[in-house]
Amino acid sequence: MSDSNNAHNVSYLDYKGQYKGLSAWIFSTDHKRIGLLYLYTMLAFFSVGAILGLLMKTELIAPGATIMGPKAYNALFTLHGIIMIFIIVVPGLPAVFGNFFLPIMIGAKDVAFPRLNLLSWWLYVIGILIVLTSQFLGDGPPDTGWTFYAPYSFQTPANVLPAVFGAFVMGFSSILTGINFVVTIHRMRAPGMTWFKMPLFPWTLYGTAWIQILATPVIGITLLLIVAERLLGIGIFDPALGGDPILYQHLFWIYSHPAVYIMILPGMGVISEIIPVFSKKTIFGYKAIVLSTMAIAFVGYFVWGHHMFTSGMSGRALYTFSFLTFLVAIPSAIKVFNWVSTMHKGSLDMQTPFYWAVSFIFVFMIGGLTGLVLGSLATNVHVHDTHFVVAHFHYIVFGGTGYAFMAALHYWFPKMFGRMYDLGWANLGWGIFFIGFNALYLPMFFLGMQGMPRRYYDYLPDFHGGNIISSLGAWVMISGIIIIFANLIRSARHGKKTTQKNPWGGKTLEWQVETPPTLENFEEIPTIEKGPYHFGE
Amino acid sequence: MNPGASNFVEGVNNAFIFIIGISLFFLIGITLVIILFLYRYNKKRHPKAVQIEGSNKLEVIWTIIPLALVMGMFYYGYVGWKPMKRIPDEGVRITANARMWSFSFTYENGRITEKLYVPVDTAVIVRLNALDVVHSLYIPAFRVKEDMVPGLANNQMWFQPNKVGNYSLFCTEYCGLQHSFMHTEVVVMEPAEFWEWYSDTTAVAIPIEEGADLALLGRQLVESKGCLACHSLDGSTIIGPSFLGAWGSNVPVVTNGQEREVAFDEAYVLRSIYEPDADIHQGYRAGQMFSYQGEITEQQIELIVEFLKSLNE
Amino acid sequence: MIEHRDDLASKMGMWLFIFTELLLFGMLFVVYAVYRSMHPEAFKLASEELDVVLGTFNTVILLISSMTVAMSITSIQKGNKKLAMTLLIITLVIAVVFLVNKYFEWGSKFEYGFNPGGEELLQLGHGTILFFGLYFVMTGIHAIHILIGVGLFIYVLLQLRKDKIHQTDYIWLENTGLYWHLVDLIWIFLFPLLYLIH
Amino acid sequence: MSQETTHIVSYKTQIFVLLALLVLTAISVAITRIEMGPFNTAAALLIASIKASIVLAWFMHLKFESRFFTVMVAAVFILFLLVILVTFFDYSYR
Ligand code: HEA
Ligand code: HEA
Ligand code: HEC
Ligand code: CUA
Ligand SMILES: [Cu+2]
Repeated sequence: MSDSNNAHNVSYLDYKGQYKGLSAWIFSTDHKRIGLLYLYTMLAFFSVGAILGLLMKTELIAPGATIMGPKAYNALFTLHGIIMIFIIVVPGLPAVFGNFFLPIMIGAKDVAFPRLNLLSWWLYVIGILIVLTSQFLGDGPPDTGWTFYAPYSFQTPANVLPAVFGAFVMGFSSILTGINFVVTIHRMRAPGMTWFKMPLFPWTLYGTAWIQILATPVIGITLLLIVAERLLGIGIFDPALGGDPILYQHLFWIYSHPAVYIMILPGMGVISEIIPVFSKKTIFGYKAIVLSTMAIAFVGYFVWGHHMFTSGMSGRALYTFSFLTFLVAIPSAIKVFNWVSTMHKGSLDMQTPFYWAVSFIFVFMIGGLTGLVLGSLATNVHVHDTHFVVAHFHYIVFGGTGYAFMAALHYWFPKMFGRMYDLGWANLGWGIFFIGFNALYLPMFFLGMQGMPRRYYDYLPDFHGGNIISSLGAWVMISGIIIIFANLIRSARHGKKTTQKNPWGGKTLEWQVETPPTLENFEEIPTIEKGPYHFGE
Repeated sequence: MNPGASNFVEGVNNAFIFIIGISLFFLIGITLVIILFLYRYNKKRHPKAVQIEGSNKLEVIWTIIPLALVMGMFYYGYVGWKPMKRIPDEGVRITANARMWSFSFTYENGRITEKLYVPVDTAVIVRLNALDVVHSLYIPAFRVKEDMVPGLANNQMWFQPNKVGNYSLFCTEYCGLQHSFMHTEVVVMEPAEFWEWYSDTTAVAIPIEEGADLALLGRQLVESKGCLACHSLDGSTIIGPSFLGAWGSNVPVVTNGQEREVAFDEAYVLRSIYEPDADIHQGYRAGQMFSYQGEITEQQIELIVEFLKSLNE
Repeated sequence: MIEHRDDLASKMGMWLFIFTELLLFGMLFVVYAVYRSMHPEAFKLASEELDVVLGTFNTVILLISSMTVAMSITSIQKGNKKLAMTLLIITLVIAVVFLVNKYFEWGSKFEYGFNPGGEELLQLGHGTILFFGLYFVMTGIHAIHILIGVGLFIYVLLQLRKDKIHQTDYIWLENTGLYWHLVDLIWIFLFPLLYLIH
Repeated sequence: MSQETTHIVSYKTQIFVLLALLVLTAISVAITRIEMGPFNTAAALLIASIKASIVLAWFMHLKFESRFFTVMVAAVFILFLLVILVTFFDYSYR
């Protein structure tokens, strides 16, 4: 092995292995390269999903047909939902930043099963391709919404099968990532890194990985049953054959509610990393944050019924689920309080990642608190399946996971690419984005309370006002996002080179390795003595 | 917020006020604290951070207080919701039928309407049926919503309107192509007016005056029953075959697995409406159109036939 | 890059995978429990249509095969490659016999028109349709797992022959064994729930 | 990783395990022939659970692995039972 290609001192970006060119990436088992593969795939589909969202908002700017018919609109929100949920936010943070930083943060050279890791990415891409075929083959794009509710999902002539099957394959990919992470965390922590000396981002990945392992098979079998129902005519959920459509909803949400915590937990982990670093202060209540993570993962498994408050379930089930839903809100509240307390008496360094983190707390609070409105029986009956729900989940999925993603991207960018982005543009992009975001989604709460149902291509004139503001907000936000990504993409290729190991003054292990990291991450595996956030000296 | 018009409005609104009030308190409070910190502990003003590991006392406090508050929210939600499930024994009973993509309401005396007519200050009990897929009946002004699930027996909702007027009624469970057009109105009337309307069964049989334009009546019927959601009048295919030029043609169909041709005549139209799956137009799917038996009378089918004929002119 | 080997990690990975499988079948059991609670009588009657003798036979051979895999691990641990391979071949044969039995069992159902969407079946009540729907889905997915098991056994046998699996490195065999026991485990519950309701 | 903790299960034990499983199978077939109302299902499930535990403990070596595995398996089963329980909050009270 020539010296310039030594695994210990060559950056993972420059390392030349067995393959050349593109193959050096798509066949690489290096966790860092796999992380970037996910990042690029997600960016591509994220732009598709965002454009679909924008088209929907443009359609909704006025009642009646504006730029499309109902068929197109239904196909749009279905594809938008599938892309955003199954392709972006469910794999999202674990697949990109988890892959890249989990091994480094716990002092390992790679994940436990590198080849399985590559397989996950391949399955993910294959799943995406299968989903995409649904758009072009057969009897038109699927029009069921991302929830595939029975019996509509097997009565519609549209091409539902590939979408369902693609989601199934992606679920497999998600399970493999989860297995990989749990084993990595159990077996590969650096010497001295006890469970309670592990940083919080790995902790949240650990909780997430368990949900991925224990919840994803549920959606797997549910989707398979739809396939069996459509393809073979086996009656499982079809009321004409005695099936119970509500049982389908149970199965769907047994996965999909825990899935929302798959989306948010890693985001909370990112925020728990960023806040102490930019406050120059150890995190407040480390153990409380860890425990609340595990509590969310566990209790979150038993609240699925809050999506079905008007489905015709028994009354007793309704108030049980409502009660459990309120319990699961508490650990999130604990986290918010701890983050804010971390800032108390800190020495706050206002940089782009910190802007994202602080605005995360704000929008997450709005999303979470409106979740409480949804969790309460009386109010849910009124706002269920209205734009209030749409606003809630955009605030918390997009505002939570999306903001955390942007925060992570701006925080770890210099480490990942060995280049720095332009701070001025980044902050400007954030500002425009933040304003547009609130203009886009805030009016939806009021529309929902007024009674505008979701998945409505057309609406009564009463709802016009809020929709105008909301649609304009979408355009403002998209200008912000263009600035942000233009800045990042340009900087990844032409930005100022940096080899500074620790630009923000972080204390976790990823800030002690080379920038960008070498192929093997560590020349020598470090031994850990202190907790992860020791800012005092 | 939508101004309310039923007995549930108060309970639901109270829950809203309680939850949103507390939420706003925390949202505004925490946001102000963050802004204060951003200012007060900015690097410039506070160059050296003070290290604080945490405080068990605080953790307990901010577990207990929110816990107590959310229990309050649960309670208000429960109290506002409970009466919705306590269906009274006495009241006006109406059966709501949902299908892609229209509602129809059947009264105890057999009257069938497309709008929901109810008397003010009287309990109304609605039995919810769905023929094809899941729909949901939502009246924002009454704060009620319940899914209409095919195959689910004994699914009911009730309410007591307390203000005369017309209110929107939506389908809020996504049910396919024309889901967003599946809405109608509730008409709340003075009891006297309502009972007069109720017993006025003349409307059940359409009074066909001498010389009335039968085709036009047929057209109105086809429009109001929602047929046009699936059948176009311009030759294009939506979900079912177009009505344009259909009359008198020979239709290739599949009957019990056998392919054959039938003439598109009065008998065929009747069969198509009452037993749509008996003859399946080739290239279309069974199970899309559901029978209108009991919803469209034979007399009305005659009008539809007149209308279909008129399309050939 | 240095390949590092951590058998405990591999085994842990396999167990986690087994958990996902358990939950996958677990949800089918939820569906089963719900529908059975709705149609207890129909489920009972429909269950009587199934062939208990055949079912019991399959249960017995599957249990035996579970033992033979477990024994083949013991023999490889003791360094007896030949015995390990023989035991695995026995397991493989049993797996195939199980599938052949399933084929005939399904075949006879199809003959009577009890296949999904079959004419006879649709004449019967909702409970019966649901029972047979579940029967085909559950045993079908289980059979797919057996098929995958057959593939794994063939792979492991080849590796054994090439001495890639040997006394100190037999994690592939061990994990395949775990997988096979999972298949058995599921059958242990499927059998009484489908065949033995009275 | 070192192999020193490996426990080798003897052939004899395995034959005994199999015999136990076969006997339990016979019992469960026999017991469901007797009419006992709802207890039939309970008995069948109880026996199946015992069989499953035996397979887990000996064939799958749980008895000889670190405690972590046993705890996790138990947790998964409890999770599953809780899911069923919560689901039946709906179906038992419809
Ligand atoms: C990232 C994903 C995510 C997260 C984290 C959440 C979190 C929560 N969600 Fe959300 N939800 C979704 C994604 C998410 N949700 C999606 C995608 C849907 C729609 C799916 C569809 O139908 O298509 C949905 C729908 C949805 C519904 C169903 C609505 C309906 O269809 O009728 C409900 C009902 O209970 C609900 C509740 C909650 C609650 C109580 C929380 C809680 O976990 C929130 C906890 C957070 C806080 C409480 C805020 C922070 C705390 C404070 C500021 C301190 C003060 C707090 C107190 C006093 C308690 N959500
Ligand atoms: C992550 C989840 C996510 C995101 C980001 C978005 C983004 C957007 N959404 Fe989406 N939306 C959903 C999830 C999401 N949506 C879901 C699940 C549904 C329900 C579908 C259904 O009913 O079945 C829905 C439905 C939905 C509707 C409701 C349709 C209806 O019920 O009638 C509308 C209406 O306008 C809408 C609008 C938009 C718009 C304008 C955007 C965007 O155009 C905004 C533009 C995007 C940005 C400015 C980028 C932000 C950056 C990040 C998130 C991080 C980047 C990450 C990577 C690069 C990997 N969405
Ligand atoms: C949900 C969609 C849907 C609705 C609503 C609907 N139909 Fe249909 N209809 C179909 C489909 C699909 C077919 C073709 C399959 C078949 O022959 O059953 C069809 C077939 C027909 C046919 C036979 C046409 C031919 O060319 O074979 C007639 C007549 C008809 N419908 C009349 C009506 C009338 C009248 C109404 C309203 C009262 C109505 N339909 C509402 C979907 C619908
Ligand atoms: Cu009917 Cu939506
Ligand atoms: Cu939820």
